[in-house]
Amino acid sequence: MPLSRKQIAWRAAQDLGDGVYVNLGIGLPTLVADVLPEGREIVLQSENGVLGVGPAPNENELDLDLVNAGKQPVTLLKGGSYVHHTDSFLMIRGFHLDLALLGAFEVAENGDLANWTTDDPKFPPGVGGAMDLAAGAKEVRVLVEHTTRDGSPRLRKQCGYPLTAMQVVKRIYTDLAVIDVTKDGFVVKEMVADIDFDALQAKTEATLHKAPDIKVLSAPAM
Amino acid sequence: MPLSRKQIAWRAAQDLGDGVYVNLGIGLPTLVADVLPEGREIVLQSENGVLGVGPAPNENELDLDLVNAGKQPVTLLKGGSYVHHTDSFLMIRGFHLDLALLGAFEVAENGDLANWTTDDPKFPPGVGGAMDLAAGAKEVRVLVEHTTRDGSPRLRKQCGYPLTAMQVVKRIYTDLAVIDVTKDGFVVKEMVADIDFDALQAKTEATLHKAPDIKVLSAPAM
Amino acid sequence: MIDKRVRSLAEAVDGIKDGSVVLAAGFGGAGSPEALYGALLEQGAKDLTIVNNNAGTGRIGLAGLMDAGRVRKIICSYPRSSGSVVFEELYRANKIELELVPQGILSERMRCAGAGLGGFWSPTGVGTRLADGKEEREIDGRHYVLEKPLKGDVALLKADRGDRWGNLTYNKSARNFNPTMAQAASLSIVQVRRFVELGEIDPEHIITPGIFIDRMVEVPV
Amino acid sequence: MIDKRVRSLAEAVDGIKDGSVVLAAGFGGAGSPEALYGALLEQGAKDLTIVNNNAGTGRIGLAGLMDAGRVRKIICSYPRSSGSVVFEELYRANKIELELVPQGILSERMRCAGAGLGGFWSPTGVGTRLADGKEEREIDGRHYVLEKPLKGDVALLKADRGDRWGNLTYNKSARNFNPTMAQAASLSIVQVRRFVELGEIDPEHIITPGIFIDRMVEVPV
Repeated sequence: MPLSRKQIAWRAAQDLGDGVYVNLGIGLPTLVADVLPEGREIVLQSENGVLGVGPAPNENELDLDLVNAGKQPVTLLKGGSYVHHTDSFLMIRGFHLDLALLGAFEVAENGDLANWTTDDPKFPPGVGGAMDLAAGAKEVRVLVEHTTRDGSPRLRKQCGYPLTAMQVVKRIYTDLAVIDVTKDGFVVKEMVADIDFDALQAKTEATLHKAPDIKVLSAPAM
Repeated sequence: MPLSRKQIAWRAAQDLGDGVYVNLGIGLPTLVADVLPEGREIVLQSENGVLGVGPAPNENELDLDLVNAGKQPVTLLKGGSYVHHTDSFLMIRGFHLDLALLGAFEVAENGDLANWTTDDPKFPPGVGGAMDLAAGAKEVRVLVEHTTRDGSPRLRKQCGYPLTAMQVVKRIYTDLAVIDVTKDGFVVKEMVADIDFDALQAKTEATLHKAPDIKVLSAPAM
Repeated sequence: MIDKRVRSLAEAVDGIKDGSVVLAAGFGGAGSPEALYGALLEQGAKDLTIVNNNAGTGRIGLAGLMDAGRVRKIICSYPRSSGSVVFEELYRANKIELELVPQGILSERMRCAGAGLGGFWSPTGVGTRLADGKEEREIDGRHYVLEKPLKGDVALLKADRGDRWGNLTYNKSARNFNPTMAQAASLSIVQVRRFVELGEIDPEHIITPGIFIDRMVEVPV
Repeated sequence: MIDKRVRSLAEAVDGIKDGSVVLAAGFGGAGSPEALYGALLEQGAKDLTIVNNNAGTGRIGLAGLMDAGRVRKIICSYPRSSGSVVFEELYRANKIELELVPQGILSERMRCAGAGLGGFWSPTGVGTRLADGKEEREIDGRHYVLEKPLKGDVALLKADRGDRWGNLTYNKSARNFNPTMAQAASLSIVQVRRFVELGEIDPEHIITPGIFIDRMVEVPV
């Protein structure tokens, strides 16, 4: 069974060590906030100047002056702090975040990332903080469904959509696999049990390499 | 009678309007703080991140964590604030200060300022905040004795000492005169009563022009 | 005596000229000076360039200014928020110009203007379409593009508390673009939830020192 | 659990390598981490580059490091403070290298490094000897010189209060270079007057968020 979106988020969350500073991109990565491992202090940063983002507020806690990058109301963890936008992006661009977990339209085997525009002529383009995050976090990982709704591969030899940043993605979490981006290309570290390697390759444009210690990708029901 | 150093400071202080933001350079300009006109709110900025510098502390107020750019203990006015060094120089460099009152070794008739080094081989050079202030305040005025101790003019055709900034000085307060720096050169706006214009010219290297409304420069005994 | 308080919204936005570059603070509703946007609509200035993270939502505030034909150009990072209907209509009809800037660069370019610098070398967007036409350079083995300062004629801001000197505090993430925009505009106008006495804000807690503020109006929302 | 507190000065400065660029905070005595300077002398690292506004006074602190022959180079704005006797001796004997940087540019260059930028165009020092050898360019009618980022291997800092996440406040003008140096070094070490419980500092009042801090030691002076 492919992982659900929440399970992809769960799998990515397992790799977050105690004490890491992380920015969660809009969309699929935002779900990571709901499945953080217990017993670890993980500090979520939001582009709009919140360091230490906590869970959604209950009715009594609701303050519309406290939102995340997706403009959803949030809370602040004990130990959290506020900075202005310029300082927030100093954190982001200056390699102060250990990790940016981002969504993607496509990732290329050299680590190129395309996640800001599909050039749909019906809509104006929007970039938000994606290019700053991709350029400035210590490490960039992507959460993405392995293929598009119509089955086209999102893990490609080269990105077809306009790039967000060149050669930045180091790890990809999909509904089918966990894949590292190495200088030799995509290396499959984990894959779900009910698909074989050739079938995974068929859903991927770029060549996949099998990690010597490849493991089964599984997640609890959620 | 030439003005005393304190009287030069007093004269410069008379031109500070209500509500101006001013940085006082080390040395002669620092004396301005002691002779500010009554009844005006004048906000003194200090390079080390103090906006709204107040008078020297009494014994009970003394806190060695609160000093000015000369590292003398000061106090903070009601309404004052603290910023870090980078923000302090953002204020200085970004044309947020109405005025910088600086000391000088020499000023040239085109407004060039030399106030950071005399190239004395016995001492290492030091620049401090002088170049930032000269480049970034809305207006730069200089407080300086008209000649050196041995009688050499400090108001020159060209500066002999290394420059701090080019073409920035707009007004000069000396012990003998108040002089504006215009596109036509030095224009004497005020001069002390007991010297004639030719004598003033003799103490000045660059040509002096007489303002049509030239006034007597005088200051109260202090 | 320094007193930057004015008594009405009309007085606050008085004199804003046609063709102004307006730095418009806020991120979503947080820190967004809606009352000043409304007052600017009343005031009538047109041919404006608006700098904001987004491009307005609904038909009021920034969207109201656009809907009334007052906005020639938007400089923003993300004009696609749900509800940006007015902008999308104008964009499709080629009736508004869009300059898309990465969010951190938008903020850094305003800081650059506020700090009196001529530009900076940025790693953001290198190798992407948003670097097209920008000068590129390798410095110590990394590639950068040249970004220019972005200065405002006017900044419209929202703060929590303010005293007559213009010292400000903000509430939580409503801080966002406000402190930087205050530094980057020739005329900085702020709507403040609550005026307080001079000295009531601990000097250690002031986020925007009054030197960056020109006019303040009390709007208790 | 995040806990950046260490129990001793020796632990705080452990591992600082020979040849390090050390960002040394403080302006005069205010905000100057004297205990860390002493600990660094004990620790023994040599061939250091020190970045500070001045060049030490007396024979302790930064001057003590210089006096013990540990400092190869000083990057500062004003090495001529009264009492900079050790530096002057070494300078006259050609035993120390001096890079003189205007005070605001010193700070801005560190911020530039902390912000991940490649450099900036500065109006400060144009046409002066301190612009010698720097690339110059006219932008929109004004002249600028190119300034490069100044990154530290280590920052030695002093704060007032700090919690186990590394969130800091400062006292009055002791803030000075501390927040920027914290952002510009790979390893930021702070001596804190008083450790407080997590949550005790109001999040609105935190000046340096913990993300910029690596190690903290309590020194109640």
